[in-house]
Amino acid sequence: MSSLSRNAVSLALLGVLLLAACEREERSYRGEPVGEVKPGAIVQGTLYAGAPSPPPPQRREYEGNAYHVSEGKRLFEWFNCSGCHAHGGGDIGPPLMDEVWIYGGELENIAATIVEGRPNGMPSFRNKIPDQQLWQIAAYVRSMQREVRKDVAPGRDDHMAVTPGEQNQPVTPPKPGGVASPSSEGRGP
Amino acid sequence: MRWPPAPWGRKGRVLPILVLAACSGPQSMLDPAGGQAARIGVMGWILLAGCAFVYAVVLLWLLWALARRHRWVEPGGVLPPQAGVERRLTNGLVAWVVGTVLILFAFVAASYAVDKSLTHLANREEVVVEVEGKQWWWTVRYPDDDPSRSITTANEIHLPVGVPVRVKLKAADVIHSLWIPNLHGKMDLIPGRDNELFLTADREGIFRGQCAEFCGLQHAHMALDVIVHSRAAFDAWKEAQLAPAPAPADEALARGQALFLTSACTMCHGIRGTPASASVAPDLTHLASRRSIAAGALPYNRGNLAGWIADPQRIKPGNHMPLVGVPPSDLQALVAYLDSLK
Amino acid sequence: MGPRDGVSSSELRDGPSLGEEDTMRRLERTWGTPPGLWGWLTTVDHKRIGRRYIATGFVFFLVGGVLALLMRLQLAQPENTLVGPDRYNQLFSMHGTTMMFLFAVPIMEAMAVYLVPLMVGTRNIAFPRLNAFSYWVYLFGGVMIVVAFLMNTGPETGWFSYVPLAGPEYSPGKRTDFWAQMITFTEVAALAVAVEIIVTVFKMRAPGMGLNRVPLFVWSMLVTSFMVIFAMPAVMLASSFLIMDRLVSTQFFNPAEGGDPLLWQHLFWFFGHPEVYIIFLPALGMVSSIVAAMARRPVFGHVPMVLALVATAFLGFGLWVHHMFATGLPHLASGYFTAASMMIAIPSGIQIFCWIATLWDGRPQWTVPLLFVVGFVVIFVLGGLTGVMQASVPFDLQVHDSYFVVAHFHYVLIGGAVFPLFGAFYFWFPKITGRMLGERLGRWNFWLFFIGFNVAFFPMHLLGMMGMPRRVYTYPAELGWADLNLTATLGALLVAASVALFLVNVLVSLRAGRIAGPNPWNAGTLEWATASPPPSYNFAHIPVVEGLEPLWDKAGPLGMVHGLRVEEREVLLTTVLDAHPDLREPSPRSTIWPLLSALAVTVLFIGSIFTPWALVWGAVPLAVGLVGWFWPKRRHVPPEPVVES
Amino acid sequence: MSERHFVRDLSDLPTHGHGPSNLTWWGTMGFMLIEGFAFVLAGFTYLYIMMQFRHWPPGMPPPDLTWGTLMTAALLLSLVPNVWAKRVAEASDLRGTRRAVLVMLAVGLVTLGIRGFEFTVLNALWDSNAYGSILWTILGLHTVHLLTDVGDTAVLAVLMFTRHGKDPRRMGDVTDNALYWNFVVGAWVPIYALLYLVPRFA
Repeated sequence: MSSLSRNAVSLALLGVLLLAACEREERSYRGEPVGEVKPGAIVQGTLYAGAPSPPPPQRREYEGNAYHVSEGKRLFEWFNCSGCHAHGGGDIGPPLMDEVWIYGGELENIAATIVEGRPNGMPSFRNKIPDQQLWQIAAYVRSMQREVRKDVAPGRDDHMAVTPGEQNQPVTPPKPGGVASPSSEGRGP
Repeated sequence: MRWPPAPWGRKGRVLPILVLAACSGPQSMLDPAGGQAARIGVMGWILLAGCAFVYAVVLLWLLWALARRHRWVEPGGVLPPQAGVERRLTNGLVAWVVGTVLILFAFVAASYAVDKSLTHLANREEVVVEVEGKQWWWTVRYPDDDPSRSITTANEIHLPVGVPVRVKLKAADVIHSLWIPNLHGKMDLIPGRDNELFLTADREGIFRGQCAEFCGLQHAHMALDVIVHSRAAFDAWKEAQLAPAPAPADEALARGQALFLTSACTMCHGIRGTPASASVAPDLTHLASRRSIAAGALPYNRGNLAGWIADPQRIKPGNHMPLVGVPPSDLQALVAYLDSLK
Repeated sequence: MGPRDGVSSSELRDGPSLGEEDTMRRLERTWGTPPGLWGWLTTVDHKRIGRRYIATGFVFFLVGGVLALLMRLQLAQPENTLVGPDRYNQLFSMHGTTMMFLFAVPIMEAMAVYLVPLMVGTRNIAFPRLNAFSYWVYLFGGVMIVVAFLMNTGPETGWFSYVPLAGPEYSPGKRTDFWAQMITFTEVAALAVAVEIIVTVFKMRAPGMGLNRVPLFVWSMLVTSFMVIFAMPAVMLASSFLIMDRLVSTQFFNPAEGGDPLLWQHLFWFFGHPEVYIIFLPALGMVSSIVAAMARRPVFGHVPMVLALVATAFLGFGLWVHHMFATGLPHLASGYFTAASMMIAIPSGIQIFCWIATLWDGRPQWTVPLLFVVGFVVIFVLGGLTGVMQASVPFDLQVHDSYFVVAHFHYVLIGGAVFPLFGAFYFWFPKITGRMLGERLGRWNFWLFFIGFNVAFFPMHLLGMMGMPRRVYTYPAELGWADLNLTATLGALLVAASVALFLVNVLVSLRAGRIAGPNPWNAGTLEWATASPPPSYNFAHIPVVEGLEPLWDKAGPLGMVHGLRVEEREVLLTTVLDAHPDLREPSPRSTIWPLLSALAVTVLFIGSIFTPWALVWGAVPLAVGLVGWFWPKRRHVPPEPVVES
Repeated sequence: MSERHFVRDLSDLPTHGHGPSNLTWWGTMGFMLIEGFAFVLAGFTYLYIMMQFRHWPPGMPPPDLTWGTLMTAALLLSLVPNVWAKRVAEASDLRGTRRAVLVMLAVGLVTLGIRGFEFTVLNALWDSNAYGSILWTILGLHTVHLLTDVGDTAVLAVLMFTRHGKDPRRMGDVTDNALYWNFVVGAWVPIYALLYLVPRFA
């Protein structure tokens, strides 16, 4: 009996592992969002928006999926987000890899920021970015600060090594500037 | 000195075409339409003839060896090698090796000669084309010293007939390979490296090229059209491409343009002559003059264009054009506008 | 007959003073594997491990075959939607990976693990625990990649995983990391077996089997093992670079930081081309064994055959660049590689000549193994010739990465390796199981395979020349490729039917096959000198070899040496060149440590897919496993007095 | 009973040997061949990457000489006790072997310590650029070999002081371990030249 339950437990654990893997690896291109939580409808987040419960399905679907996060990374470059946010390090726009979120750091808050735009320069992308792409970019932004699982976050780029890849991003805020190697930053005590 | 037109260029093709009539086509190395492909074709036939001969010899000898019933052996018995036969076989082996070496030598010589003749065709270009491979389409540029006379289009190469062309090859993301079998063999497009390919088309026609290096989800749908026309037609095409997109002629088209400019389209696509200037997706300035959409995935027509915009992920799953969700009412106007971009 | 007076039982030796049945009973007790699951997990008997190695390899062959069938069904008609691009890319990546890394190389080594110790006349393979370890590592690596595939984490960038497509930016998630670690698993296993085989061949041959009397199959495995040693480090290095690029942001393949995507290609093909010969040379050895037995005479030209093997191995390392002709390398280099690639036809031609000459001078016995050998010659020579065609740079620029290449290498690999392998199955099945495989089903098996294979793959030559590139999940109808593709799919179904028949044949023959006896083919090499299946100790007394085909060269019974212990596992070591008796070497007993070490390695490798720190904490259980492995088990045996001879 | 045709009695053969008559020696050679070739290929990779850059090392000073040179000196000097260890083991001198193995263990630990300092003065990180990547990889690869041999030496040292130490086969293990240490030293010299001297003088 006890061995049976032990087996059941280990089977369940295995199942969870397998599910996590499938979720991480799925390539879903059609973007049929589960549950219509339009970012436009989200209440603007306050500082450090508390985790809503239960978390909306997008969070697991996008933040747990390596393909979505990497697509978000591609779009981040394609839509020239780096023009202001400089690969997350911050330039004209605020840095995205630190712990500070002016308008809330949950996936929905970031999506809302992209859709609505924010004062002092962040333009509104309402109607410019389809839903799936929006969630992808938001999930990628979250990965910059290691808010998504390490086995989901993107690795290094195939261009100049500005950052060592989101999966190797330090959790603590990096020092600004400098030409030192990406990994040397944030290697604090 | 110009390389004389290949003697096999026209007549030599007759026999192969008779044999493989079904194999000619817009994307076939058996139907060469360029100096390079013709020379490689000859190399192919030389190799094929030599190899067929060797194959026949091996098979005949094998057949003889199996059919020969010259020595009797009791069940479980062993046939000891006989000195005389072994000597003859050793001589045979020596002859065999010598024969192999001779044939291989001939192959290497022929290969070298053809390679040499290909280099003769290189570096005498009158037209330069830059092709950049991207996941999963091609940017095609005709650079000009005067930047305003440079042309950018997508998934379509136009070549003047009989004119040597240098194709500069670059990759934007992963490795691709440009293969237009009727004109030449393939050459890889590798990130961080510059490659090039020299083409000389012998006759007018429409050919098809395809990516030949596996490049991800939509490797299968990464083709391009190659249109070879007369020098005059080529120049006319170039002039037409230089013009910006025509302004919307009527209100319906104007609505279509407005839809384009206010929707997600402008995040990636550019149309010269309008505020849309993004360049991460194919330039649409003269979209309606092209033969196909989505890198050869569909022939160009309004119906296909509408279907493509409505759901690009059904036609080419995984490609970078998202499901935008244009309402049906808007779709017609949008397609009408795009179709006006001749 | 009991132990002699005054001699402890551990000192007991085989020889005239110990009766044959007593000897065999004692040897069985010493060398036998304990019954039950524990015995199964702890055995170090090369035959048991070889058998399960072969069976596992064959299961992976079936897996790879099913993947191939799915691909063929998808391609049977244009614009088919049976599988989408993502699944298709995983299918062909897994197909190539499975066939190359999990089937072809391991099964060839598996045949050697079983056969080489028997052929050289010894009791077990060198380093039997390493052998067990190698099998477990291979099994766990193979299971890992199949499970990953079933969990939608299968490799998606081809068996060649070109960067940057396989790099961190374009292959998100863990799919490629699993692929890269699968490489590590299989290479560790392959390298271990290579070392075992080299040492077995060098040091454990029966007395009298000088290098000039080594059977061709053993030669081919020796040469193959050396190729493994020089080829595999390249791909292990490459896959380590890849996983480091993906996991810890090294810049090996990033052109913007001084890396180069072509570095991957050089390293991969420096392994990848020899890999083909690693698969193909053992098959040549099998063909030689079958040809000699079926033609009823020794293979003509033993020395040229051995030299051809060695030459192939050397040349095989000098032509990797012919996989890269389309990358735009300098002309001079490609010219050299054209010549080198063509040169490899010379040793292959020599071997083809020698086999046909043997058949020509002998009296071919029309058995199923011979049928497969004939099929091998017919198919392989065609594949070899298309290979010669592709050595020409201009021609290769056209056919490279087209279906012509797909046709070419299937002719070479299926014709050159799978046909001989099936011939070898029919040939050695009686030795391994004691029963013959059915002849009638065997003929059906052969003809269906032969016809199906050609129907499936010959049209691909034409498809390639008609412009069809490789690795496409679908194609447009307008290009006229549909009929040939449908034909190919039908051929693939025939091949599948043939393999199914083979399975039926195996299952039927295992129960009801004709009893084989020690030497059903009246062949001449040492593995036929013992019972079928061989006892756990292989030979009751180590035979003495006086010629190339020991069972043919001597009319009477084989000479034997004696004096090995029967109550302790002991093998005979001989000198490298002339095989003079040198040492009596203890051989390990059954042990669980190789399995435990393999499990530790598995944890380390899979852990390092997710975090580099796995190399640190994963080393702890591995160190425990290895110490347990090498910690001396046996009670202290005092050194024997060395008698001057 | 089948007829048995014995031609020679091998009871007199010895049961252990040193060097090439030892099976383990061949196994060690095999793995040294594999690992040595991996070093060779890694060296080629280093030179290949070097060809991609105009300046070498690219925009950073070469690794500081101090610790690397000390490492070279230490490894070369360690050959002396290593040869001694091999001699006493071959002579089946248990006391001498015990001492030699302990000395070699100390030597191994010292070199590991030096290696730790070496990593701190490379002046490049593995993710800076391809130069840093191959530099760290080659040094890491060699460190793995150092660690393996030190681990092996530690186990042997323990064995030597148990009852197993009296087994003459353990002496064979000691000579094989000495052989492997020679390989570790032999591999280091060209690596030192490649990593420390090439960026300075090439």
